[in-house]
Amino acid sequence: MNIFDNVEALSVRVPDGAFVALPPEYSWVPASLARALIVQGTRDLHVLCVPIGGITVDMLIGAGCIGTLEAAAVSLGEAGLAPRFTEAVQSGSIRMKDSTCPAIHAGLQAAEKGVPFMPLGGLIGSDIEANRDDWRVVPDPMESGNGPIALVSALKPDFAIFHSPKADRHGNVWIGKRRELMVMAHAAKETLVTVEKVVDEDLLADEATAAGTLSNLYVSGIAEAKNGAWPSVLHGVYEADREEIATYAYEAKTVEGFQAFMERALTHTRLAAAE
Amino acid sequence: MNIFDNVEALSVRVPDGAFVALPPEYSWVPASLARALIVQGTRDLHVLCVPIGGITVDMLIGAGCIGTLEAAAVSLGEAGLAPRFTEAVQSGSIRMKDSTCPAIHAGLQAAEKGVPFMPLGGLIGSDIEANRDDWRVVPDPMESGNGPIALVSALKPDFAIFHSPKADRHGNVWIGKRRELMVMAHAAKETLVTVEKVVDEDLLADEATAAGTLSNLYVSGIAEAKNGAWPSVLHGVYEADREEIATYAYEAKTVEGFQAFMERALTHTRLAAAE
Amino acid sequence: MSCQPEELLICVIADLLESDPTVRHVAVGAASPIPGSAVLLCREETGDRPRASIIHGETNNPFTDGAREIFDCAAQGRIDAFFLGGVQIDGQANINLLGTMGEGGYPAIDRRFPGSFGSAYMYFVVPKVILFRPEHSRRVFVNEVDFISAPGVSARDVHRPGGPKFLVTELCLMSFDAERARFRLESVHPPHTVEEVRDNTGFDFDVADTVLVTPEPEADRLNVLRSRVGVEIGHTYPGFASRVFGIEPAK
Amino acid sequence: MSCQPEELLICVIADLLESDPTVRHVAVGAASPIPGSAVLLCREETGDRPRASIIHGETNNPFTDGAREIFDCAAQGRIDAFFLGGVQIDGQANINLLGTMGEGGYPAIDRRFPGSFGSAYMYFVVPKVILFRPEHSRRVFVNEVDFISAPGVSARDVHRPGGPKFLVTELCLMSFDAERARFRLESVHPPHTVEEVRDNTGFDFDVADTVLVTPEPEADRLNVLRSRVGVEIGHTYPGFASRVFGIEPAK
Repeated sequence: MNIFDNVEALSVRVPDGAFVALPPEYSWVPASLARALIVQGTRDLHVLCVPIGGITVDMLIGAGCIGTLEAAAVSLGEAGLAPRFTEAVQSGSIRMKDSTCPAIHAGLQAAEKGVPFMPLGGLIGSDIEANRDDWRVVPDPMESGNGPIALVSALKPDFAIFHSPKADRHGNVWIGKRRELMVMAHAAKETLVTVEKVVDEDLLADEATAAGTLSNLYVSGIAEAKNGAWPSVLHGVYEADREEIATYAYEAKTVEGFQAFMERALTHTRLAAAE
Repeated sequence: MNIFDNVEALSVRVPDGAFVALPPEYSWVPASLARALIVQGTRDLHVLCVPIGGITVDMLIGAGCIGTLEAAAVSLGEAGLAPRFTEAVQSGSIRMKDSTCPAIHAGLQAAEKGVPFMPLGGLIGSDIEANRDDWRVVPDPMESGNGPIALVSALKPDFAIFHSPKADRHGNVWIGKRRELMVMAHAAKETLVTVEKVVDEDLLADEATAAGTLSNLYVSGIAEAKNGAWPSVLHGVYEADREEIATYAYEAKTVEGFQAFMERALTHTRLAAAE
Repeated sequence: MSCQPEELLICVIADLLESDPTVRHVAVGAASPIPGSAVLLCREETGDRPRASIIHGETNNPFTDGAREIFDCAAQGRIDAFFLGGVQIDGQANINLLGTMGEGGYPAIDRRFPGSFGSAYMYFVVPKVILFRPEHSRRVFVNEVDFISAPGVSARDVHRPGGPKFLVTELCLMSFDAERARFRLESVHPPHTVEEVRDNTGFDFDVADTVLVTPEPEADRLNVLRSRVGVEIGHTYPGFASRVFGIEPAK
Repeated sequence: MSCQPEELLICVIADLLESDPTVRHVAVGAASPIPGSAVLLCREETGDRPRASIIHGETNNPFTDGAREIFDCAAQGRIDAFFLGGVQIDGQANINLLGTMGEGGYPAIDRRFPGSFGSAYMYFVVPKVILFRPEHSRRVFVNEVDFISAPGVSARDVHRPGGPKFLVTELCLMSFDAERARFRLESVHPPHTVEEVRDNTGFDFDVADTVLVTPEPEADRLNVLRSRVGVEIGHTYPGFASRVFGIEPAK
C-alpha cells in the first residue's frame, strides 16, 4: 500500500486492456481518476459497472477508453440517456455484456469467496441469461425441489477503483455503508482509491469507524483528489452538480459536442498532470 | 418491531424445537437471553453456532434445552473444553451436526440470497463433508477446469439472537464490525436482540453510524439487558469475566457441579422474570 | 380541483397498495418518482403502511449492506411490492428495458435504452410487481418484445414466488393473470375510452365485465400529495418534485 | 540465557516464516498464542514482514467484514501462512481436531475435543500451513486418524492451492512432501534425539540426510520475545502472556 501524491500516480498503474470495476454514480464514483485515464489515453479497458454506469462511464466510452462493457444499465438518471453509451452500443463500437444488477453483485461475491460461480434466483427465461455464455441454467444440484437454477460466473477484476471522503495514513479507507465497494475490493486483485482527504486518525482503531472501513490489506494505492467524484454526488460531502450533468447530456449527443465538452472538462486534469 | 420491557418478553417468543442461530462468545453473545430460555424450560432447540460455541451453548446443553447442535467447534477458549458439550456428545444425548466455520457462514449467505446452496472451496475428503447428508460434492457445473466442488445447503434459522451495546428507538441495532450478526439476521426469519441500552439518536440518520447498523427491517423484538453478554466479552463495553468462566469450566465437569453453578447463576434471572 | 396526469397515476398506484393488506413493504428503484410518490401517499393515508424503501435515497433507505441488499432482501421474501417499466411490454407481460433490436435481433441494437437493471431478478422474487409505463402506444405495448429483459410468466418447474400483477399507463389500469398469461382491462382514466386503449395496444387483452372509470383524486388527497408527499419525494427526485408539485429543493 | 519450551517453539516457527520471503501475510486463529507470538517475533526481526492478522484480537485485526472475512481472504490468495493443530495427526498429514472415536467410528465419540473449526477449508486454500502440536506422543501422532477433519493430500483433480508444509512439536521439526504424502524429520530440539522422535511417533516418516539440532534462541532474541512480543500477544492471550512471559495485562 502506497499513498501517492496525485491521481496520475494511480492512473498509470492501470494498463491498456485491464479489467476494471467501477461503482455507480450514486456510490462514490472515481470521476477524477477516470479523467486521468482519459488524459493518459488508456485503451481497450474491460469495465464492469457495479452494477450500473453513469456520466463517468459515458465519458470513458466517448473518449475511446473502453473495449468491453459489462453493466446492468447505463444512464444519466434524471438527465436522461447516456449519449456516448447509446451511440456506441447502437453502432457496435464497444462489446456490450448485458447483465442484471444482482448477477453482478453475485459474480463479485463468487470472486470474493474464491469459487467459480454463484447460484442466483430469477434470470431463467430472460434474454440476458440466454445471451451469456458464461452463465448456466442447471437442474438444482441439491435437488431441493425448487426446479432449475441459474449460475453466474465469478467476476475477478484486475482493479477496483473508487473515490471516498477519507482514508487514514495506513491506507485504510472509509466506505461507510457503501458495502459494494468492499465486495469490489475483495473480488479485485488490486484496489486504487482517490480520497478527498488523508486523515490522521486510525480508522480501524475505533469499532465505530472500523465498521465502515476497508482494511489496507486490500488497497494498493491511494491519492488525494479534491472533489474527486465531481460532477457526481459524494454523499455527506457534496451533492451532484446537476447543471454540469445536464449540460453534458445535451452536448454529448454529438461526437463534436462531446469533444468540445471534454476539452473544457479535461483542462484542469491536464494541468494537474503537468505539474 | 417492538421494544419490550424485559428479556423474558423475547425468550417467550422462542418456542420449543425452534432453529436458533447464536453468535460466538467473542461476538456479542446473548447470554442473558439464553439464561431466560433456560429458566423458561425451553426444550429441543436446534442451535446453530455462528460458527463456534462457548459457555452460553454449554449452559444450554447442560440445562437440557438443545436437541440438535450445529457448530464448527465448541470450547471455553483459554478456560479449556466445554464440559457439558463434551459429555453430551460423548454420551450421544444431543444430535451433533459437525461443520466447519466457512460452511456455516456460506450456508447463512445462501439463505441471505434465497438460494438453496452455496459453493465452497475445500471440504472435499474431509469426514465432516462425508457425514453431511445435506452437502454434496459435484463436478463443477461451470466446467471452469477446477475439478469437483462442494455445495453446502442454505441455513435458514427461525431466530437469530444476539446482544448489542445499543439500539435506537426505531429498533435499528448497532452491530459495529460484527457483520456475522447481519448475515444471521438476514438469513433468519426473525431476529431478537438484547441491548445494553436503547438510545435516542437515530442510528441510520448518520452515514457514520449507519455503516455499523442493522436496520429494524430485520428485527422483531428488542429488550434492554444490562450486562447482557456477561460473563462473555462485549467489546468496547466490558471484558470477559475470566474468573467466572474458569469457575464454570471447573464446576460444570460434573452434573452436580453444573447444577449448583446454574442455581447460583440463574437466581438473578429468576428474580427478574418474577418481577 | 384540477389534477395533473402524474397525480392521477400516483393515486391509481396508491390505491393498488392501500387495498392490499399483504403489502407491508414496498421498495422503489432508481428513477421512479411516480411509484415513489404513490408509496409515500399510501403511507400518509394509512398512517403506517407500507414501509417504503427508496433505494439510492438518503431518507427512507434502510439498507446498510450495500447495493446488493435490496435484492437479497427481496429474495428473503421481505419485499411485498415493486415497480418495473419497459421500453416494450407485450401481452404475456414480458418486459424489455434494453431497447429495440435491429436486423437479426440482439445484439444488433436499433435504439438502445439504459438496460435491464434488476428486472430479471425482481420480477421473479417480489410477489406483487406493478408494471408502470405512462406512454400508452403501440410502440410500447407490442405483440412480442424484441428482447426479454424479464419474462412475464415461467414454466411450472421454475421457482417463482413473484411476478406481474397490474399494469398502470396514462390511459388505463390492467390486471394480469399469470395462469392465462393475459392482461385484463380494469379501468380507464377519464376522458379516455376502451376503444382508445384498444387502438393503442399492440397485443390482445381481456376486458372486465364492467370496465370502471378511474376516479379522479379528491381535493384532500391532492393536498396531501402536493404538500407532505411532494416535499418527501423531493429529497430523492428534486427535478420531479419541482416540475409536478412546484416544490423547490431545500437549500 | 535459559529458554522455556514455549519460547523455543516460538523461535522455530518464527524461523520458518522469516526464511520464506513469499510469506507476506500470516493469519492466526483462535487459541494460538505460540504461533501468534512467532508471527509477531518475525515481524519484530524483519522490521515489516509478515503482516500479522490475529483474528478475534482487538489489535492486529484488519477484518471488518465479520467472521467470514478471514476465510474469504484466504480463498482470494491473500493469506500466505496459517497454523493448524490436531488431536491426532497421521503420516499423510490428515488432521483430526474432533476427537477419538468409539466402537464403529464417528459419530460414536470416545473422547470429544472442540471441533474442526475452519480446518477443512484453510488447509486447502492457504499455501503454507504449519502444523503445530506441542505434545509429541503416539497418542497424537497415529498411523491413521480416527476422523479426518481435513485431509493432508488431495486427488489431483481437486483444486488445492494450499496444504501442510511443516510440523512443529515439542521434540522436532518435520517437513511434509505432498507428492509423496510423507513427513521428513529435519531437526530435533535439544536435548532430544532422533530415536526419541521415532519412539513417540505412530507413523513412518523419512529422515533428512543430516538431521539438525534445533538452535536455541539467542539472548537478544529472547529479550525481544519477553518484552515487545510478550506485551503485544498479551492483548489477545493474557493468560498465556502471564504464564510464559510473566507479563500481566495492562489495567
